[in-house]
Amino acid sequence: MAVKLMQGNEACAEGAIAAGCRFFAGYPITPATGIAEALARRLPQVGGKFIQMEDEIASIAAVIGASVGGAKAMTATSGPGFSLMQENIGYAAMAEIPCVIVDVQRGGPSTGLPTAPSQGDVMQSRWGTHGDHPIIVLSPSSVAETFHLTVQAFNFSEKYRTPVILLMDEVIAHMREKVELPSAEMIEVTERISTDVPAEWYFPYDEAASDVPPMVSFGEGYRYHITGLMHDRAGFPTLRLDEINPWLTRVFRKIERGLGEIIMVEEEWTKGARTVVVAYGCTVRSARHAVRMAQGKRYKVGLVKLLTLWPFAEEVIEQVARTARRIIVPELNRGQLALEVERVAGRNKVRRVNRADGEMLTPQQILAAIEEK
Amino acid sequence: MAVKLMQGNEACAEGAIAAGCRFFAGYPITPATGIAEALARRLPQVGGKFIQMEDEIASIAAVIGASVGGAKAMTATSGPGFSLMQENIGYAAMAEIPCVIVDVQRGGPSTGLPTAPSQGDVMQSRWGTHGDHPIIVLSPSSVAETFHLTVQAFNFSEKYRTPVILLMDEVIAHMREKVELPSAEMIEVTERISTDVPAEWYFPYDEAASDVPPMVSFGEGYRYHITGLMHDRAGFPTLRLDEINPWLTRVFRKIERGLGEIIMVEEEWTKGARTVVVAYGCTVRSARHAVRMAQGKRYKVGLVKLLTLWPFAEEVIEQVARTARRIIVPELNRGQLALEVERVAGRNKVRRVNRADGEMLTPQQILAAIEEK
Amino acid sequence: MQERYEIRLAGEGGQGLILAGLILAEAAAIYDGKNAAQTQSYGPEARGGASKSEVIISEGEIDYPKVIKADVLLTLGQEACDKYFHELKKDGILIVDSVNVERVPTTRAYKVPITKLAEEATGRRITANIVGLGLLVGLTGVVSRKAVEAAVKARAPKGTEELNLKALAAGFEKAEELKKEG
Amino acid sequence: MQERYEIRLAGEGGQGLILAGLILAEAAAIYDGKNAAQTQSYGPEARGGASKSEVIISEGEIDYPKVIKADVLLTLGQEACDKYFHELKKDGILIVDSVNVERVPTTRAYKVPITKLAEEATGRRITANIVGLGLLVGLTGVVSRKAVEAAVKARAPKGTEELNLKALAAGFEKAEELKKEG
Amino acid sequence: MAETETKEESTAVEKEAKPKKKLPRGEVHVFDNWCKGCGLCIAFCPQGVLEANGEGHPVVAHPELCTACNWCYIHCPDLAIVVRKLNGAS
Amino acid sequence: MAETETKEESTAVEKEAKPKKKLPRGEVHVFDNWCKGCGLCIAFCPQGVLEANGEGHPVVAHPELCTACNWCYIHCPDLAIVVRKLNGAS
Amino acid sequence: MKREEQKVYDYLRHKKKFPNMWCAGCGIGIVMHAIIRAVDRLGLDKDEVAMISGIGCTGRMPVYVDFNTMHTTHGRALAFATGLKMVRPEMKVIVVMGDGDALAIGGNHFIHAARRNIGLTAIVVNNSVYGMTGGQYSPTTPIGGLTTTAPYGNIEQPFPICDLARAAGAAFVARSTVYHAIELDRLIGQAIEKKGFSVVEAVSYCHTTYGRLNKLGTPVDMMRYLKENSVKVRDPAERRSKEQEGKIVRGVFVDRDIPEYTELYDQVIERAQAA
Amino acid sequence: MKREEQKVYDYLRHKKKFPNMWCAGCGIGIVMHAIIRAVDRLGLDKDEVAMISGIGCTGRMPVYVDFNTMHTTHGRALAFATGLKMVRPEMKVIVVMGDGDALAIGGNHFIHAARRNIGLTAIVVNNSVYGMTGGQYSPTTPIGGLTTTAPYGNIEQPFPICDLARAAGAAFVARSTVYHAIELDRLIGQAIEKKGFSVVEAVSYCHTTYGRLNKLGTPVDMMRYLKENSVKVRDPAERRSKEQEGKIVRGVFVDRDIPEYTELYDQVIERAQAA
Ligand SMILES: Cc1ncc(C[n+]2csc(CCOP(=O)(O)OP(=O)(O)O)c2C)c(N)n1
Ligand SMILES: Cc1ncc(C[n+]2csc(CCOP(=O)(O)OP(=O)(O)O)c2C)c(N)n1
Ligand code: SF4
Ligand code: SF4
Ligand code: SF4
Ligand code: SF4
Ligand code: SF4
Ligand code: SF4
Ligand SMILES: [Mg+2]
Ligand SMILES: [Mg+2]
Repeated sequence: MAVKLMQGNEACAEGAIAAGCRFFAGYPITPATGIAEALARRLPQVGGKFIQMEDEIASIAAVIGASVGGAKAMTATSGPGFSLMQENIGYAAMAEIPCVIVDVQRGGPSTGLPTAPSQGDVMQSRWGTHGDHPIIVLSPSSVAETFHLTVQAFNFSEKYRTPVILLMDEVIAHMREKVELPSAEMIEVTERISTDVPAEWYFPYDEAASDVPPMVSFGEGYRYHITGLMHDRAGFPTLRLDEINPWLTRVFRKIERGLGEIIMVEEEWTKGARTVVVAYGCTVRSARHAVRMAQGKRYKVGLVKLLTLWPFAEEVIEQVARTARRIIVPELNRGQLALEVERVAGRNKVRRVNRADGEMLTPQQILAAIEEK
Repeated sequence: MAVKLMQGNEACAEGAIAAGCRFFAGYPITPATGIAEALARRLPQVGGKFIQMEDEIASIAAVIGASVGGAKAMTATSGPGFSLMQENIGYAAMAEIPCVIVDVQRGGPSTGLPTAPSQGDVMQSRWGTHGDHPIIVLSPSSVAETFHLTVQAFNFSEKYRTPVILLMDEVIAHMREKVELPSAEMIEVTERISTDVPAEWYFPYDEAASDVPPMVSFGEGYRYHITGLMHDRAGFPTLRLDEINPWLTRVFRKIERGLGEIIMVEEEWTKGARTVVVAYGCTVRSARHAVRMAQGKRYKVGLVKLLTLWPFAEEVIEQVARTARRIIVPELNRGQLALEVERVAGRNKVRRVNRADGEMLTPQQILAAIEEK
Repeated sequence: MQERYEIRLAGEGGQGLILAGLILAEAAAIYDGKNAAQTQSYGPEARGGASKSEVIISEGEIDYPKVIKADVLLTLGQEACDKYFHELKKDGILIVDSVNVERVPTTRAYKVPITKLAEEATGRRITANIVGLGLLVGLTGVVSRKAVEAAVKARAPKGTEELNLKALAAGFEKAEELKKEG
Repeated sequence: MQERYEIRLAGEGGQGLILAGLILAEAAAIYDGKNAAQTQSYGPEARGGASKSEVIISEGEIDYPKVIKADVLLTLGQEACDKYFHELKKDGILIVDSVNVERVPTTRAYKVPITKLAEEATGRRITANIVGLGLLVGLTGVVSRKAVEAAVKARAPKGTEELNLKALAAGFEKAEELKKEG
Repeated sequence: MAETETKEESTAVEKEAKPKKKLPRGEVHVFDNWCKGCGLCIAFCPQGVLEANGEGHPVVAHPELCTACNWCYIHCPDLAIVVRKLNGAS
Repeated sequence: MAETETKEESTAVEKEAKPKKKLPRGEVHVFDNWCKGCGLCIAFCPQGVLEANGEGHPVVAHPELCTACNWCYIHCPDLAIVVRKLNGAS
Repeated sequence: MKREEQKVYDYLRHKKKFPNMWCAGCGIGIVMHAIIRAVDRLGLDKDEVAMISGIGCTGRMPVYVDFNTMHTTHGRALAFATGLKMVRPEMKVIVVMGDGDALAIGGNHFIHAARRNIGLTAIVVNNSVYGMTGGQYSPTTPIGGLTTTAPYGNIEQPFPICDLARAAGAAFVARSTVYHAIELDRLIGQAIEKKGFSVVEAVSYCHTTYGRLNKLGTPVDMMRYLKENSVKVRDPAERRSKEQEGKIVRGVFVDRDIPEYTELYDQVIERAQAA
Repeated sequence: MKREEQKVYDYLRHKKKFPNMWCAGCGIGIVMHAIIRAVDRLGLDKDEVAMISGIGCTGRMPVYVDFNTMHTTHGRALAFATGLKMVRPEMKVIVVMGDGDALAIGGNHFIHAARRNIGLTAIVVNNSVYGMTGGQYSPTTPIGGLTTTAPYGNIEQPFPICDLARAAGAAFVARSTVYHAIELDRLIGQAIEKKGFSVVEAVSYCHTTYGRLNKLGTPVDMMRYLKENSVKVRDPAERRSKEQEGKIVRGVFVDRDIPEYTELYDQVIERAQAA
């Protein structure tokens, strides 16, 4: 266990290495560049490979290609690049190729405020690509959490054969904090489910055995087909409803069945709280500060920290809404995850606290919302 | 007034011409190609210009460039291309450049079911690009409506200096129906607000006079700056909070103030209805059929047809939720607009009817939901 | 004619069934002043021809634009016949091209060697779609003969108008014959 | 030391204030075993240096990682001084580089010719950031001298360790002097 | 001219075909299920071995003329043709 | 060598400078607010007109040597220099 | 042992996927057969061969061959393939693309893969049009050609694919046509064997779209055109001769020895681990 | 009338936007000045000039000049400019891009604009690195060069920008350096005047990132390097001489008369309206 002062971006890179990531393809963009720079140095040290591609579209494509070749693979970008990656994120979801995409959010829309923090890509991380698709989105609120959630992102990705998005923000990416890096043995690392059935029996999208069919790498003697078209269990294109519908069902079901572990939430002081603040990412920091201040003023206020943004923690919020009279959702955007909270908790319970001008929400702003009648 | 049998794609092209569109840049993709093909033929006939770009990113970029040059401009694509356009759609929102983007939805995710209908891009049309941004999304449910909504899309786009998305689907795009094309005089066409103040007084993003500042074309003697960065009233990059926040506020307010005309909804038989079906796009067709069948069986059931998907028709749905006991939301996806309906109407009132396998919802499927206890 | 009349034309890509559907819809909508909606389904991307084309004709507004249960099914191929027969109304009309369809699932079908008729009438098998259209209209009267003739003239590829009118006439002739027989 | 201590280092890009903040945070977090969070704000994209660097030091957990009201403000430039002075606590400590800052908004400031001291101590103005750091730590005792020396050694660019330690010492020296004076 | 070019093509692969004294013999098989009747094999067979049936699919009309030059095998876009070199000729 | 190249450069624009008999004269002004002290003008001025002050900004140390060759004007990345050709020299 | 002339069937997913989906007479199948012959001649193990495509008629090729196959997104095949090659440098990665796929939307990946000189074999089936979407103009459509999006005739210069590949840095660049199918398989074989980025432009046609709109006749007619309007060069230096004007020039245009990307990357790893 | 030597200030947004944001000594400002001199010499009306950029240090140039200016998205400047030029063919549209902007993410638009031969003037400020984001390797970084993402030395071949532009179809292609600023403004002037797509590669440097990492010294040192390591050719045919090895070759490499896109499009309109 090594104690280090690190930036979130560095912690992300170290988390990736610890999770077994051995391929990174990316394109520089503020404030995510630090991840690429760290991995350009670190990956070859551990026998992995780093490549800077010609753009973000090529980056995510190369990541998927590498994953098909058997490597745990990742890319990192920020808003503009994340927008460009959307088509191929859908491909990864459709073809069920594990990979991790880091989006370090900065002020948007468009080029926006490149060096300023934001949480403006929350809905995009869920809905950015065309067509319905399953996705997992995690969001860390400290440098240490960045390390752990990066490992977790790889684990979920491999376990569920799905793209996982790590949604960071500029504050967490650039902030330096103390991190206790666990030693390799202490890190739980999930490997892709493979198989050793004879090649003729192998169907890459067969639901018989499990909702997450084993995935064999290219070059291992199982010659099969991968496509972004709707496909049958062998991976070949299909237009048959009796092949499409089972696929659609399975691919969402595989995530639903895992919700228990996928949805990571930490509740603090929520028991008996009249007011609950629901926060994620860097805003957790302002929120916890505000909650502590409010507690000092004898308010009964709790905090729900969402580490998993998508799938949305419906049950937790339902639960909280049952007892709390008010739910405050602070976000560095104009109200994105608040929409889901409203949907689940009921609109009238929810109060939004937003800013999208490139500054963090201050504890005072959230405190004011807590104190409001 | 000419009566013609037309496909939705052709009606879209004719609507564009009627609205004054004189520039189209696009890249072929099923099922949107028909729009490009029609405009390749029609635009030069009316002195306009058509260009096939190297990809969808370049297409939307060229459209924005042409709009800056003063032309009413449009592009048309489908899911994969729409995903690629997201970054520059955000640019248009940020720089407040009018333009129309048609997305003819097909089965997704990824390459999916290229020739099959879908409504899988509803959330993407709202949240596809990074960062918060204002957007208007219209969705036609017949060939005739396609013509009119295309005109409307241009009108809103020019009036509010904002990208407008026309969200079509494969059914409407390829279906042939009778259209009564109004003569030119009968079509209300909105022109961009310009100005003739001296050039030194011109600020392209000045909120003094109006929420929608006048926009002068390049080459007209007003040399100003346009950027995708946060900018001040002159269009130059800024990091000042006292310039960023007014911009953010104004750019959302300009749409909010127009909600009265922007939100287009048609209610049929909703008065006193116990059950109301809320539908849009091709699903309106199945829904109305089902509603009529149900009425034949003496059910008190009404229909809300949303022509405008975003901004969401909150007030109408609130209103409906006040009297109806049940709201049915049929969609060719796994439940997208239903999320908003749930948020506004309350989750327990809403029943979703979905399919995403490339077939239309049948009237019977919706009827079954109406009849369900 | 009933309020809503559902017609399905089915076969293989390249047989011109979209064109036939379009002509039928145009005849109804433009020349007979009714309402019509024509849809089709495509093969992979847009390249291949459609495997089916559907036309709904109605005096009133047409909501659902696809066939629920067909009033008429015209099939030019075996596969299409097998696939769509069960979506024909109990008393619906089945017309098959007996040149391509060997196994007909009901005895109440009109089995007509459409491709052969086309070859005889125009020298070109490719006009089978229009012969089939003439036959269908002749047997059902879903649109007027004048209307469908006008639509053929308007929509046939330039230079092939006469040829297609001949094919259409051959279809009508055969229909008259069959009606007498029946 | 109080529970939460807020330090802001402000100046122009290129003055090395991020490095100074980082060293301070490392001294606190790694060598003194406290908690620390260091943040900064950037100019356009990532190219320019930061115009400010902030360090929060605490025995307990640090929630909000930015300065709310600074306990100490070190400024190497006039603009930064004007901009951030009002975010200093009433009894907060203001340290200014009198070489670059002419107008000082309070009489209770430590006005030290930091750049000049740097030049004298190391021959290089660029070490002003470390002189400032020594001064700040010397005046506030927010971290131990040992800790900050270790952090300088660890984080100074290769080959410049001695130089920077000298600069640090110069800062400490000046602080002693001032404390005696004050 | 068609022949010459074609032979240039075929000889490239079938070096043994060069000695002019006796043309090799071949047996050509068409797999009708895969053939789409494009007519390429019929049009370009240098020996005129193939003729079109009613659907445009090739029938082996003159089997005795086949020299196993492989043009049809190599160019059939549907991989619907195989040519067997007859032993007598090798 | 620096001079030669530079002159080649400058003569391209200042055709009148060619006649060798009398070098033209110039007056160089530095706009200090825009100057960032990169030192290019100082290093490349073929006549050594400019010298650096404490902050590295140029001061016109030898105004009499300026030939109005414009190197500094044309190469200042901050557009912080203007050179006026003195009438006497034109 | 299977007879020589039937060996191709070992490489096909013939049990399910045939007949193929291409139009009767389309040249894409001929290119596929040529690739198979080249792979077979080189004696490659099917397991070590990957075929990656983008989207288009050409893009459907991977469905039919019994390699490790991947049908990616439109234009991105080379980028996907780059990732695969990086982590599986021992594999032979063949990337098949249409002209639109490779050079319209995919143009950037094409020049960058060439620049990096990464060991992929890019086969561009150039039919001068977007076949799959029904005949729009592509970056290789001749000037004046009619397409559904150029109803008044195309006004854009076509890319000289081979020149572009050369300028971008490819190690091996060659061109032939589907008529010259044996030459094609030879060139493809050379390309696969080449260390570094290799490009083979396989000139084909699309009678269904471009052919029909421009009245170029049947596949037989279009095949005849290729036969009669191409010339072979043995020495790339003679590229600009009079005889070649307006003709399809076949041959090898670039064949140079420059270090391959994944091999260079191995050195990066060595340097990193030495440090 | 303003004195000749001060005319440049007429073209600057000097009241608000200066001093500029570039690092002290960065060559981008020199290119900007050269563009202004060229525009001035051609006597163009500022209203008819547009300057479009993507994102990067170079991309910030439009802020400073008093034309119709647009700072678009990274890599897409030429595509935006294409739309503008189509509807405003009478305008002179100057597109300024960094090497990454033009050739990494923007490479496809670059070759396609060249292929279409649309009347834009593309000025690529080649500093061999991504300046704005802090010094990552770009498609023009020399082999072996150290960058923040190539800590063990770059292993990718650089693009020969001018060759690529030629192969892609540009009408005018030239190169000079920021040291040769007068030559540069001449070439830019020729480029602006040229009907069709014109490219000027302006070789610059980034001492802040690439220079620092590779110990290349101050702007003065880097400027000196450009001066001492470039040669001028007058005839493009002599491009490969010994003397040029390892040097930056300056001069005009392509200057050909081929029809410009918007003019061709006017003919399309004529054809369409005649029909
Ligand atoms: C992002 C995206 N844009 C557009 C398309 C539609 N599309 C599919 S294939 C194709 C072009 C096919 O042309 P080409 O690459 O030349 O292949 P061919 O069909 O001619 O073999 C296009 C535009 C798509 N699938 N994805
Ligand atoms: C889509 C997208 N990806 C990445 C970036 C980040 N980015 C900004 S500028 C730049 C590269 C700058 O390099 P270059 O184009 O050579 O310009 P220079 O700064 O060197 O002048 C990058 C990668 C971005 N803004 N948008
Ligand atoms: S070439 Fe093949 S597909 Fe074409 S006709 Fe001959 S056997 Fe049939
Ligand atoms: S092998 Fe084929 S092409 Fe050659 S002669 Fe025999 S049938 Fe004809
Ligand atoms: S070249 Fe310009 S910025 Fe540089 S020192 Fe001289 S005047 Fe100052
Ligand atoms: S004009 Fe020439 S001589 Fe005069 S100061 Fe400038 S560079 Fe020196
Ligand atoms: S459309 Fe053209 S390219 Fe596609 S399969 Fe048919 S002939 Fe071949
Ligand atoms: S970072 Fe480099 S390119 Fe950017 S302004 Fe500084 S020196 Fe110029
Ligand atoms: Mg093609
Ligand atoms: Mg650069």
